[in-house]
Amino acid sequence: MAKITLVEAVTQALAYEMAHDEDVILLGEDIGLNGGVFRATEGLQARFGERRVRDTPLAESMIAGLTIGMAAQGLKPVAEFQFMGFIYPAFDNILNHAARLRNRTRGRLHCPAVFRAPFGGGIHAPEHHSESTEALFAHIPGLQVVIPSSPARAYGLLLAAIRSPDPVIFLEPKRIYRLVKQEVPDDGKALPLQKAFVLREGSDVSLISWGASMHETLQAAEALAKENIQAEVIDVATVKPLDLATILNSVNKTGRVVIVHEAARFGGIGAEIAAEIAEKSLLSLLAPIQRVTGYDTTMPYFKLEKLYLPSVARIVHAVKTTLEFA
Amino acid sequence: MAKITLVEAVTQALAYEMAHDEDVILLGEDIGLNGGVFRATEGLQARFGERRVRDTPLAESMIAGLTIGMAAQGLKPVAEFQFMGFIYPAFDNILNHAARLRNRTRGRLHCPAVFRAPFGGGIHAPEHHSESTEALFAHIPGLQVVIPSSPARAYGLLLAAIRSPDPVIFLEPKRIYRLVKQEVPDDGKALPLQKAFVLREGSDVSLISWGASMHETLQAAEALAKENIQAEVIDVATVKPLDLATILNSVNKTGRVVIVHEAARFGGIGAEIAAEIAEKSLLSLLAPIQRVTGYDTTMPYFKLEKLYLPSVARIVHAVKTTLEFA
Amino acid sequence: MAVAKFEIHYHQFLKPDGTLKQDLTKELRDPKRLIEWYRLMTLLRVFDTKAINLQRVGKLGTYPGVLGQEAVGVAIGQAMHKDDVLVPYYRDQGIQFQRGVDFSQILQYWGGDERGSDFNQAEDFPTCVPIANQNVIAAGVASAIQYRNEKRGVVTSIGEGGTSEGDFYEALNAAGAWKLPLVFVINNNQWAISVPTELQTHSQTFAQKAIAAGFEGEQVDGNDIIAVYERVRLALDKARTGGGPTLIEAITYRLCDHTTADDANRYRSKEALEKAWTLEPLIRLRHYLTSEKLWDAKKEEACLQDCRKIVDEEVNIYLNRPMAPITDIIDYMYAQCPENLKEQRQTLLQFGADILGSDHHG
Amino acid sequence: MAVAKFEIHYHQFLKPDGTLKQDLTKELRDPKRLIEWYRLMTLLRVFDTKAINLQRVGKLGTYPGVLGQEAVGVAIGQAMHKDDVLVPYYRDQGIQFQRGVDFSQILQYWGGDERGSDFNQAEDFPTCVPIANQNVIAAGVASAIQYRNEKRGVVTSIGEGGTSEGDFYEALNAAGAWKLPLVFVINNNQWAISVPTELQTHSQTFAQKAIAAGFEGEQVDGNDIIAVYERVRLALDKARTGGGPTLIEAITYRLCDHTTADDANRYRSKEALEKAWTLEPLIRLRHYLTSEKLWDAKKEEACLQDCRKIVDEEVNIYLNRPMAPITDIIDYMYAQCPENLKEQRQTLLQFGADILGSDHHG
Ligand SMILES: Cc1ncc(C[n+]2csc(CCOP(=O)(O)OP(=O)(O)O)c2C)c(N)n1
Ligand SMILES: Cc1ncc(C[n+]2csc(CCOP(=O)(O)OP(=O)(O)O)c2C)c(N)n1
Ligand SMILES: [Mg+2]
Ligand SMILES: [Mg+2]
Repeated sequence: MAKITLVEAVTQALAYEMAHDEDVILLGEDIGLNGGVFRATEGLQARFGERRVRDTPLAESMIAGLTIGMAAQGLKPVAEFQFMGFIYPAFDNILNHAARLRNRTRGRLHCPAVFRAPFGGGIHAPEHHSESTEALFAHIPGLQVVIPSSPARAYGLLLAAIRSPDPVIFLEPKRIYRLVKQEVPDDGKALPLQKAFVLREGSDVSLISWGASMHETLQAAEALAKENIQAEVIDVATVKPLDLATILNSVNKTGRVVIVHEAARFGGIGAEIAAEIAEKSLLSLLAPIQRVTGYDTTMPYFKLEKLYLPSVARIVHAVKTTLEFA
Repeated sequence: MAKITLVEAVTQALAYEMAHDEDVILLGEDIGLNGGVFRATEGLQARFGERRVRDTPLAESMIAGLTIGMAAQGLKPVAEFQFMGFIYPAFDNILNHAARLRNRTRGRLHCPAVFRAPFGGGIHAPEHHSESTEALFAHIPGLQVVIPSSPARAYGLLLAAIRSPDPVIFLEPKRIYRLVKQEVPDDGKALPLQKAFVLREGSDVSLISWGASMHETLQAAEALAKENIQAEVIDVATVKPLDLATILNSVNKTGRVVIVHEAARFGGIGAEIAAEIAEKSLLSLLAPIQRVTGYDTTMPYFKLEKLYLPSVARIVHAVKTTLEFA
Repeated sequence: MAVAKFEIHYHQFLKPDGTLKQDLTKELRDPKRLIEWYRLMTLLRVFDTKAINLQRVGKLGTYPGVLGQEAVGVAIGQAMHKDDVLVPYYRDQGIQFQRGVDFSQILQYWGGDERGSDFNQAEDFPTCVPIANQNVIAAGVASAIQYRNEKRGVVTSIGEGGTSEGDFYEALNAAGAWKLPLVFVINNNQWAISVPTELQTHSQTFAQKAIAAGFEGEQVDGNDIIAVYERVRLALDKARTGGGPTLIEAITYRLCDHTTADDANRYRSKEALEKAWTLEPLIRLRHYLTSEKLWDAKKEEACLQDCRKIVDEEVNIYLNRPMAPITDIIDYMYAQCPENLKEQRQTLLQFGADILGSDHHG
Repeated sequence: MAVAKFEIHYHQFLKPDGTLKQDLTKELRDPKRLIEWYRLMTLLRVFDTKAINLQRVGKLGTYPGVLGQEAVGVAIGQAMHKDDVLVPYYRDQGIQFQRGVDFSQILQYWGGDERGSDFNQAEDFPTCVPIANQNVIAAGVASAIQYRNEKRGVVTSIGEGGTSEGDFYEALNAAGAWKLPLVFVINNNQWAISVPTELQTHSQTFAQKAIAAGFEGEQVDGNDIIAVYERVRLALDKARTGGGPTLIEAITYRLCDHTTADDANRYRSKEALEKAWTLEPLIRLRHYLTSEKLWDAKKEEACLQDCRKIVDEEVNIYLNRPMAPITDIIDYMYAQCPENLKEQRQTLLQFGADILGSDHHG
């Protein structure tokens, strides 16, 4: 079996589900002939036709509206937003309609839609192309927010997202779109939508992250291992609904926590996780929870964007801070 | 001096600043002849003319755009959104432009604008009229988010917001628009924009809230006082920037914290405050921080909305939970 | 050099005095039909009056009246087929009640109960309060119908004020680009709360907004139920048979307050209101029916009685419907309740009954 | 009954073969002016080519070329007064460089450095990457100018693909309703990345989108710098003197990739490209100037040399500009740094230098 990248796993999941379900249809800007600006839909229009892989006019609110209307009719639309920085015109429709249709109609209508967007920094992209605003969506009741950090998880979680009867914001960490390759069997097996993944076991500290930052987090864990510090590493993956049980299990074991995310710190998902831990595992905590995050600034243009992204050094430093806490 | 309500204090602040600064101009839907649906701009068009109190076409993204463009030209526009539930079409412009203009141009341009919106539940309003999504704005770097909970604070904070060289989301808790009256001297004195208010001193527990929930929080404090539990009550007021020092001072004294807010729990500002306390005052904490919040549901229609709003009973119960924690 | 030319047309059958401006089509010459329309408009008006009264006595929340706009709602309801889909705005009770939505459910919705949107017409969208996004969603519904090659049409409506929103235009543009089976109806009732059309846009008509999207827009006298019916019917036929979208601007006048929370006297002149009353849709059709000897005072009285009875029954059903279980506010958020919500559900159960107190019978 | 009629006109002075379609106005008969325009277009093309090369060798980020659209940018830059305001989209370097924005700063912006937007033309907006919201902001700028009774105009631009966004339309509508001193220019270069105009909208022209807002829209040959200049000049005059907004659709063809991150060969036919090359703006004006004996091969060579020199100098300035202090990413967020940011500033100082490593000289 050939090894594939994260973005290829996205394509593979889309193709699998389209081949097996006529109701799955893709829409977005430049997703047809052009295969999407990151090639996530490469070859899909050729294979499934213009009816099922539709280039839309350039209007994100309308893309969301189309998606919601189609979903209410029982289709399973997967909309691509070219970059997360351009999803905000659709915010109103996602918040007011996609997230509410089921509750508003007491289950008469619902919204089995996926809103995909590449996100995050680190690829030297122009202004607005590098944001990480998952917290904005995760705060909205009725949504699910899913972020894969490996090809296999991208495949399994995207299948789950498409099959979910409720709307999913599916955020793809584009910095790692092509960073690693993995064998991903095209078996149509979905992963669960409220399950965090323990990527590495350890007893000294819990490192909690998601998306592209998983990679620095894992690197930090390796660096720490060399100093005989055993970090447990958790990929949250489904930012919402959050698998708190897995997180608390780990914290109860280690007593020390570092949360890592690329998004701005204030009001980021790191805060929610820290608040839950502080409430539910206070007595297990041996040291203050550390958050290693983007600063509370606009994502810098690419010359200085590295400063913004949580670095291995910052993570390691935070771990040591928790370990040194007496 | 006559006593005035919170909404009258808003009008008074607007009038004061318009009278003293030609650059202040108001815009929004139905704010002219109609004086705004809550009458916050009552009489202002008659007094200052149609040039300075402008009814706009019905388009929130455009209202935000107008506001930003005017602000960049050195005016001090104050835009009214009729209800917070209708601000989302403007989200893109607020996030991508208002919040970023200064940083993007390295200070060449900036955005001295105020975006006002009545928010929160409890007035038996139709669907979409009762939201509390301050966390969405507070997560956006470059914004300030201000929420008054008394006539005097409404007056002083709105003056500060208009005078601020940076954009302010000014959220008015409409449930308490007319709940209490206070003497508010029309002296043009602004309040600081990074300062929480200690409304009641106490040594047993810190109750932290903002907006309309301040009232249930204060009522809870009174109920507790009858049982000899002395609660310190803090009105956060400027949700962003957050006056963490005042909060930590209190927590270090009491060791117990209950945070109360109407917004949905997951990813609410309560999480950020709890995370900061758990990081910076961990050793002072005698019990887990409790959050009494709206549920992670869409704001229910009014028949059941009371269920959603943090009640005195829930607050009192949370306080007792922290006190009983051993 | 002129590279493109456009015209906007205005349609009317019944003049304000109730005489015909043009001959009726064969289909419309059926007197039973016109009488039924008159009855439906009356029913709607009776309901509307009742709803406003319910609000005044504290038994309903804020409610948007349709006084003066009855012809538009009834005509659309009549022109639509059962399997067409309606994606309404918030002042469309006049369409909804003809599509199997009980008056009691309409009241329930405006009475602050989500169950009011769990109605029989399974595919119709619920009332949409945020302005204009119903239009882009309707484009999605129409896309699904097109995708499945079904011969069904979609109707979506909006107020004239709402046409200033970007979503309205995005929907028009999508409908044009994709040739969607979609009929847009603009309810031009002259007011967006307190804002008159002159402040809303500089376009001479609202119909011409369709030109921006490259398809037909037209005006119709919205006080003339025959004209509205005819134009919507034609537009729906066109939509169902692959002819693409149409925009219809129906011109009326909002004779009531914006909602029960509004006081139009603050901004609306008495003269304008008086003039508008001379144009309203019921009198006009009554004139016509009377002149054709199809209607008289006795029939009118019987009709009114009948309508009041229907409405009263519905009001009773509304007032006596038991409260929803309190956990409803959580149980419909997701198909499967996530863990954190399960925890919150416990809190809700613990405090809920006390909070609602004695007024709750869930 | 037709209640409104509209026409869209197309404007051209220079035919593709470089001959005149209509006589030049007196103002335009000045040969120095046309020569200067030719030089500016050449300069822009030289710059553009250079920028793309810089990107290819890793010294610039993603960059959007303007090949084929030089006439539009230069004409607008020429028609604007110094104290007018530009609220551009992201492909407007052709306007910006005439308004006091150094090429080195344009490079700096696309080189990932915010300081590129801290330029001399104090009131002009920076490059706007999110599509269409520049237009509503421009309406705000125009409102401020109107509020102060100043005789200044605002120009805001957008691609033809961007016209599908709601904000574009909301801006048109506001401009019409408030009669704002605002000129909208649509750069119709036939492509929105890979999406051709047929998929973008069903409207025959983009100019007619102004009809929705009740003011004039017109088409101009965007490869004809004389026509673009003339139409923008007239529109700006109108704007400055209280005549309200105008929408100008300038028709060109994007001869380059969408940006350096794009490969147009995936979706664009060779034939279409070849045909477009026969229409492009520089050849056309050169033909005219040559036929008028105002230009020849020697002048062309000298002009090219001159332009290359200017551009090379600017590139040098760009490449040698020291990095910004790392704390810049925090220090411009607010006029006064809030407490939590002060704390974060410490973290930044602690880790910043290490993170950037040796490539940082700030
Ligand atoms: C996006 C949005 N903005 C504002 C409002 C508040 N609002 C409710 S109705 C209304 C006026 C609408 O006027 P129009 O579109 O003409 O419809 P009408 O009510 O006259 O039928 C406004 C501003 C809203 N519901 N949604
Ligand atoms: C709101 C938004 N959506 C999507 C994008 C991504 N994007 C950048 S350019 C582009 C195509 C724009 O085409 P057009 O408006 O015709 O302008 P052109 O680039 O051809 O000059 C797209 C989709 C964006 N920048 N902003
Ligand atoms: Mg109206
Ligand atoms: Mg284009």
